[in-house]
Amino acid sequence: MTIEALLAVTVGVLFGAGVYLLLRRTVVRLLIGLALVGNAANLLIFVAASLRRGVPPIASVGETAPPASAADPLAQALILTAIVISFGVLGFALALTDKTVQSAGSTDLDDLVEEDSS
Amino acid sequence: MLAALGICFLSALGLALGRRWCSRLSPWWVSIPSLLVFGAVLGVPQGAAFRWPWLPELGVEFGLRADGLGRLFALLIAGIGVLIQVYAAGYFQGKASRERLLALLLLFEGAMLGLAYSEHLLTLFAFWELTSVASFLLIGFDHGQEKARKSALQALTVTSAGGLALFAGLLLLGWIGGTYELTALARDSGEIVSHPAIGWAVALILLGCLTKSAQFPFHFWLPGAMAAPTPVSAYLHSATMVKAGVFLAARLTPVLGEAPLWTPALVVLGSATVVAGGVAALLQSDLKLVLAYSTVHALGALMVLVGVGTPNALHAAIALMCSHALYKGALFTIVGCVDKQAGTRALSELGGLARRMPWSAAAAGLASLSLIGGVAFAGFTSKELAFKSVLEQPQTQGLVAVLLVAALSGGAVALLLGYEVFWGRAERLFEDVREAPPPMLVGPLILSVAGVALPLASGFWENSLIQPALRSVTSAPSSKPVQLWYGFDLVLGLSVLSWLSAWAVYRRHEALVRLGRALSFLPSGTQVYELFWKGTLGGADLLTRRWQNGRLRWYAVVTVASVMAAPGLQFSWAPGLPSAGGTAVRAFEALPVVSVVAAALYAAATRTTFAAVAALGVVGWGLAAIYVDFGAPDLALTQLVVEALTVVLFVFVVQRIPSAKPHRDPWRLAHAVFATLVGLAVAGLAYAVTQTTPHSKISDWHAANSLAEGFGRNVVNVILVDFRALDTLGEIAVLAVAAIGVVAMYRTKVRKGVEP
Amino acid sequence: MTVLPVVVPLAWGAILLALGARPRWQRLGSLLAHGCYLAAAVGLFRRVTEDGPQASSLGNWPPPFGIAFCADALAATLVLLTAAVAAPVALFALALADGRWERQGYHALVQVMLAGVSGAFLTTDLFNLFVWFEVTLISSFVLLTLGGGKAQVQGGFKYVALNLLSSVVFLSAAGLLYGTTGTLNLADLGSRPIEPRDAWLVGLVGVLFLSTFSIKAALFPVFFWLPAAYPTPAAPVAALFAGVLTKVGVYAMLRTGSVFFAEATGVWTPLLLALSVPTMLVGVLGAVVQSDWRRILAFHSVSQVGYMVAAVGIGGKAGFLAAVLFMVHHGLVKSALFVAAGVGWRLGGSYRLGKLGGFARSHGLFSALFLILALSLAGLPPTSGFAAKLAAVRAALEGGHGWIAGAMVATGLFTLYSMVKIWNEAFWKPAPETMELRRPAPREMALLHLPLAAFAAMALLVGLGVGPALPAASRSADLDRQAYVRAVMGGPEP
Amino acid sequence: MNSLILRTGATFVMPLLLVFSVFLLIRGHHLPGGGFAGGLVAAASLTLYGLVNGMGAAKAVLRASPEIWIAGGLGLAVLSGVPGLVLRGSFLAPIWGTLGGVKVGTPLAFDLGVYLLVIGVVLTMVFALSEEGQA
Repeated sequence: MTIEALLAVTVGVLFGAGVYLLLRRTVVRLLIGLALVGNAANLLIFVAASLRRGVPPIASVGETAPPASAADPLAQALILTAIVISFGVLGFALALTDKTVQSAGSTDLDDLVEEDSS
Repeated sequence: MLAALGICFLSALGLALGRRWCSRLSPWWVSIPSLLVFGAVLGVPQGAAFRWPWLPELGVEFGLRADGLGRLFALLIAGIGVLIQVYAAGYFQGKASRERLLALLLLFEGAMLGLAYSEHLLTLFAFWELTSVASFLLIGFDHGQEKARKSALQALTVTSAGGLALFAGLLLLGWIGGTYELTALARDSGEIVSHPAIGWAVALILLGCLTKSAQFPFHFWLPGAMAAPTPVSAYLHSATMVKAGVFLAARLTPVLGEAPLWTPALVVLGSATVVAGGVAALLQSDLKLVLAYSTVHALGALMVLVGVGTPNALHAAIALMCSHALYKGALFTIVGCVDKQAGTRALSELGGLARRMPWSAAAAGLASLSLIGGVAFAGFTSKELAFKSVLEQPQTQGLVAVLLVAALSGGAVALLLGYEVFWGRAERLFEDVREAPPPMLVGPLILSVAGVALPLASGFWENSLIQPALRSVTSAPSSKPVQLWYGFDLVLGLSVLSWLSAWAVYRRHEALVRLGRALSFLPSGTQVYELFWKGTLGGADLLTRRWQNGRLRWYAVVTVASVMAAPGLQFSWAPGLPSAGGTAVRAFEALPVVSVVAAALYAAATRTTFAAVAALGVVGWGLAAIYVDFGAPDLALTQLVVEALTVVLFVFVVQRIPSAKPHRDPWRLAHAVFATLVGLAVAGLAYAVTQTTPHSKISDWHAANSLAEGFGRNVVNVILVDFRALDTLGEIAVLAVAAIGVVAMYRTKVRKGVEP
Repeated sequence: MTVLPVVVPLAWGAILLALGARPRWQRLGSLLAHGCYLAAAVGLFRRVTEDGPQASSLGNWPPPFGIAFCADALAATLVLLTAAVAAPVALFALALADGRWERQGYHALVQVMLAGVSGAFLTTDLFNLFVWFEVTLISSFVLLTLGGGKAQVQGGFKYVALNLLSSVVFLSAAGLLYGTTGTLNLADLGSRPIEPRDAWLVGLVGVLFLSTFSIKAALFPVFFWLPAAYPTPAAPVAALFAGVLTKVGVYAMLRTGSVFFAEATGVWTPLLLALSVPTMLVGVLGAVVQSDWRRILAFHSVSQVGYMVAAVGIGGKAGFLAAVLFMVHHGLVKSALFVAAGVGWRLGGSYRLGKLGGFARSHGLFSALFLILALSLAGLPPTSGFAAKLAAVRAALEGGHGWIAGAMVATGLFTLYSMVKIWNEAFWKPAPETMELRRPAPREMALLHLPLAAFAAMALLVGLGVGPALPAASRSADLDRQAYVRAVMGGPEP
Repeated sequence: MNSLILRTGATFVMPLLLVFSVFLLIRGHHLPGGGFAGGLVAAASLTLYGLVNGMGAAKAVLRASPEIWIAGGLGLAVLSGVPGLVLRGSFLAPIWGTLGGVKVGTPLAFDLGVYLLVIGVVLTMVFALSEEGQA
């Protein structure tokens, strides 16, 4: 088995588990699901941008550039940005969840049916 | 032209703004704007034109041109407009809403004048819609009453439905013809009517004309619109707006007269309207409804004549349009006088008012004589012309029957209004009833007298009004001018026949009214209309409740499924997964991967929330290990700390949340299957991407220039703070806002209800 | 120049944040900030109108390696629209402000959101677009839940959950795109050949982009978040959202589709056309059955996105012109109508039509302004709605999409019906006895009317063809891949 | 979390971690680290400190309210783009100079802004979410 296939499967499992959690009835599960799919998307970018083992994109002293075998730096920058963004958003979503539970008096998503259409 | 329109709109605005001040003025003074408009309309020379690039990017022009038809129509609108506004000012004397009514009438008058003068199809449409809006506001004038609001809505939806059809039709016509100029279109009529899409255009345009002019089967809105104050009904629903459909049909005759569907549709639906309106008129006992239905059948007759489309038929149609506007306007205003003075509109109660209201009686008598087609009245002349025009061609002779129905019904209505109300017997004596005040009498008297004066001045009528109008509709001359008397011929016989039968029907009117009540179980147009809305609203309600049902889980399933389905379409392209090989797994690498997978599955499966949160942390740390393994220490470091902080935040919240009751969840299995499918699809996608052709990436440049240009050895960091610093700027803005949000969230207490 | 509409509000956001809970200073700062933003937008618009597309690279790093901004007619028009919507809404917010939102950072959040929206309009980089989407989103999350009412929190929760899902899709799509093509710059994508073996994958990624844009734009079948969220927030917030949020999604479809994805995916245009009709109909049918002022408006927003998307799908000069014009029209008028709903709430104390009434008698000017705006939404001449509807229906008919034209026309009728419903209930119906008509001070009344009057004036000017809207829409419709690539990447004139 | 060992541990570890975070920030341009990682580590150390000693103590260490850190960080990041706009006509264009033999430039100021902001943001969230429970 290649590492590409293995990590692709991992991405799939993370997405699958995330989506499953998204659809559960408790609000916190929904957030865990969102966090999981967020992680999955990051790993997806990482896998998609080609995998290079072990060599970080850092130019060692005396060199002008990282070695050609180094990992893709841009993908890492993108993922870093994405990790931090999803952390911020998740923090807000947690606070919102807290308030939602307080307002509805329930952790059951199916109780949040303040009708959207009446 | 512009002067006329300008005076209308500006004085409407002025009246609306200065209504406090104007309310002190007498009826005569507040009618001055309408007189000015009338003067301006009189002063419009034949062929005057105006163009202004309105929406040039869309090919729309504000184009006006005063041809014969437009001038005649404008003259009717403005002339009757003056009389109606004097009348309305009298009718509403002393009421606070008088100025509002007059302002709306002026707005409406402006829209109608614009319609009459429009040369550009879309200018015409704009005014067309404006008349719908103005009439909506006028019908709903007494908006304190629910009936008025409902009727206004009904009139607006029906005419707007037609208006939208007309809109599409006009756009099609403009596209087919390559221009929206009426004159240019008429020039290319031959090519236009042979275009394959012309049938659609004709059908859509006719739909607009038919709804506006209350033709069968859309005629029901007109009687409904009688909820409007009588001056409004008199103006809109007899003299002007309802004629807009006929006017437009006449306008387009030079363009579409030869088009398929045009003649049959107009003749058949017009005839149906004559019959439906003619019969319905006789079954009513409310004077306004009698008049409304009688207007319907008159409009039907007009449509039939326009549809026949021969020069003589068009000639008759124009003559009939004039005479109908005169007598119907007069009768409506008189009904208003009667209603206001006697306090009722019920035929069964009214009678013998001639002694109390002599002037009204005189006007009603004259107008009725015109309506019944009394010799030497305008109504007679135009009716004779109509009969003659259909008789001259063998294939249209059958329409005589239709016109006879119209004449019969019209005659009976004339007898009811002109005779029964004023001379007939009634149980009540109406001792205390007085004649209407002068402003309310001027209009009916002038209109009814004009019904006699016009034929007397038949030369003026023919040469100055009808012929110019006719020339703008057809190039061929008509063979029969308007006259006072056409001699003894078959047509006169038909007239006599209609008089006699009208008399017979009139004698039986009470029986007919009873019949009308008995027939009221039949579905009326209004009921069909209401059924349509009920059905639509019911369906819409059901759809909306089912779809937007407030359940987040449903929303999420549909969203995820849609997102997954869309790329599925693309798989038809997939040439099978290519293979660019890969790197073999080393044993120790499997460890973080396995822990990530196991933790993710555990998070999904566990029933304890804390355990799920912990599993989330494990997933994060496993990912960090993977990142380290593949040369991303920055990522790993960040992921590690972020995941720890995420878990801490989760724990803060979870410990506060009351532990969930164990839910029964029938969807568990289905969701598991769904999630598995999603996971499989994403895994396939991820794998496919790793197998794409290797190629150059923009990151090669980043790696090469990081030290030289960005003075940093860590390429990732140089990208973050320099090459793509803007991403980072946006990202920290996200963080900042999220923090503000968390603080704001906790600073307020949850309240019931919606906030400002 | 091109980055000013992003940097200026962002800087103001930081300043307003630092000002803290000082309502007076916040209000003053907010007015100044809106003024600066408007100036930046007008400046950019004029520059683009006079000198053609303006491109600049952040930090002078050459595209596609750095992040490039490009303001062509389309982007500049939409930035100007955003400013034109935001400024009156800011006045309206001042009328309603009672110090509570200020303390929670309302004004700073609005600025950050404006920065996000402008960034989304101006950037040429797809990952950067993701970042601006997120900036817009998080600000909208917080704005939506300001005040913390029960309905707000619950509506907000759905909004947040669904939009986070769409963010994940966007992020994945951006990552996959980079993985398959090695670039993120839209113009770069549009100019380089795709390896034929990978074409299907690029197409697939394109469709993923389309799905995430569809969620942003509130297209059928994924518009749930919009009717759930729009009827709940504070009145100025709803007005601002209605004016700008969905436009970002439609813009992204228009931009990325015309430069790259429409061709790369093959199904882009057919999908837009196919989804536009149910979007229009389901949206408007949702609107006709509502009895809450803002719910009606919210469902309308969905149906009108259908118009815009249909126009994008029809494409060509006529279609794009219609799409842009519709965005401009809808931005102005829908914002205005939400402002009107807020005014109704301020005066009558409710958004439920059953609890309102009698405004026609008690507030003549308000009624007249509402009527103009309502008729504009329904597409009656001579308002902006007529121009927009005309452009759209005409593009559909002349493009041979009779059924779409039919759907547009039918939607127009139902739109009119539901707007008249509001009019009949809140304005014509006598005020119910339970309604307590509030009488704000004259200064507040003026502040309540001023934005409405400004919006109504703009709607009329657009509809009369006066002013920059139509020429700008027309220039925006010249969406030419080559020109865009040239503007961003540099290169010789052809 | 009241064990004495933990409390003492956290109290000692916190300054060490803070120093480490600054170290990460400074070396970030050349080696793994940078504003994000540094800020996160600093925030995490204060979180740990707060968990053990009470959030009030952590706030005291921070001195200014986290909102000020956020505003300052965002402001610094935006400001660091301005010299480029003025001198090189492009927002965020890097301007470098040498100070005491070390190359310094606006990107480093930008990174510092990120660092400050991340500390402020994380701690704001931590304080808000934890306090609610005690209130």
